Amino acid sequence: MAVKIVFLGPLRDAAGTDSLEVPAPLDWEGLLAAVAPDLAEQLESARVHVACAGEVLADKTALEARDGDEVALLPPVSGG
Amino acid sequence: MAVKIVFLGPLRDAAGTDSLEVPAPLDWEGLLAAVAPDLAEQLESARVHVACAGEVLADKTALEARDGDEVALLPPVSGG
Amino acid sequence: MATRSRCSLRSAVARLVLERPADVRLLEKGLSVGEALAAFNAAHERAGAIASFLGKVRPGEDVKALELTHYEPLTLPGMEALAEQALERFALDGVLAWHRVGTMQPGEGIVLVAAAARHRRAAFDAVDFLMDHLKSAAWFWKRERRGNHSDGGWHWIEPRDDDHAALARWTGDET
Amino acid sequence: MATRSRCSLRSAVARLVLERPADVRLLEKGLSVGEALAAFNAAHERAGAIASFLGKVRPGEDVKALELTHYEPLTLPGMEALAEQALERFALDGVLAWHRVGTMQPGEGIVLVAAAARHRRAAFDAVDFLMDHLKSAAWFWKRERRGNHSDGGWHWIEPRDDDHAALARWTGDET
Repeated sequence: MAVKIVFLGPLRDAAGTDSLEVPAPLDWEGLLAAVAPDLAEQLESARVHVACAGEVLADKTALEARDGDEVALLPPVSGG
Repeated sequence: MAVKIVFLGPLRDAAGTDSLEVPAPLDWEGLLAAVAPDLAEQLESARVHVACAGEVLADKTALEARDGDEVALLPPVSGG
Repeated sequence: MATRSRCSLRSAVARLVLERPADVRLLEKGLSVGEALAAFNAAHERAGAIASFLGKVRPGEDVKALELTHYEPLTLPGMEALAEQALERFALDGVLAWHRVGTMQPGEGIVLVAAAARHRRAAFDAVDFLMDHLKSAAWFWKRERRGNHSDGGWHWIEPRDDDHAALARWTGDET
Repeated sequence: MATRSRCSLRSAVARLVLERPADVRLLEKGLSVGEALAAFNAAHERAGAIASFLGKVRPGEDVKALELTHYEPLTLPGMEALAEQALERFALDGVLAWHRVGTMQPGEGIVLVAAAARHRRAAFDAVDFLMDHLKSAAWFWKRERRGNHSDGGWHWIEPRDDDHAALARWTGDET
């Protein structure tokens, strides 16, 4: 129980929860497996970004979350 | 003494006075003759505008000031 | 914009009555930017976007004071006509255009312009448009007092060429 | 801009302490534009030009409230980095970037950005730059509550394509 996955904006509604704790380490495949299939599908869209330990990843598939890291799933920000 | 000529901005310094009263009517030639030669020279520059009765003239040489009109000599406005 | 009615609104925040849609003023005394913008904001509560610009007397180069003269029969009508142009040209809820005249010290406000609109771009463009036209076409002449009383004096500020360049930005689509 | 030192100045007008050269805040409660701009103006007394933008919750279309959520580990550092970018990119004396989070009513301010500079163009461009980047890159998600309690509900606001167009304006000279 050492990596916290945080769902933001509309993804929070889709996940039905604010966050989820999963064992460390966590890579991209592990992340996709940890969330519901419809969320995994959204994650694969180029419009959803992933932050790890306070940094937005340039290549989210290179995710390597370690013990204590927070992984945030960032849908596109709102316009208006 | 029925047309008032008003000197503005730097032209006031050049004229040495705020305004001058001359007999009506006043046309462009009359205006050039009413002011000092160095001022007349400045007036002929395209950068100096003339207003008559609260309207800036598109063609200052078409000036036709009547009794009671105020004729304002407008040097270029300051930048900055 | 013929459907726009002129009315005024007392701001609970600033106790300033602003004319709508255009509040245009020539001020002989100090210009309070906080009070003005609080009132403008309150007067245009339904606007999503408010842009503003404040121009101040710049210190430096030995400047002790700035004097701004104008030609009254042209200045206020000119500013009011310009405000109307902005209202017709951009999709605005309202504009504010205040200009100081007389003698000012470094750090004091000379000009405050604000625009309220539904969208940011219109508010921004209106303020930009108003500033470009106010400075170049509103018949203000400035002179600065420099140096000490004994050896200093008043110096007229010359017109700047880039004001004409700024105006040229707007003429392309005015034909 | 390595010579710029960070310091704060108490404004006699507004009794607000602003950080200089950049004052960046996330606010849980109301945003007073008059007070903020009076303090910003006082903090940058030597700047000749101050531009500002206030974005407010737009009424209409049955909107009862707006909720803005953010991701704290990214939002404030992101806004601070953006303010630094603006300070390096434009010839500025200082910037202010305040953003509300939480639940707001129509008419309330969401975002206030201001820039102080020697010249107008730099102040204007900095505010424009900050607004373009804040809205598109600062990791805020908005939802609106519409209609009555019985039949209404919260609706997420979708990303807008023209935010990307706005950002594209700045990338040309960033290489």
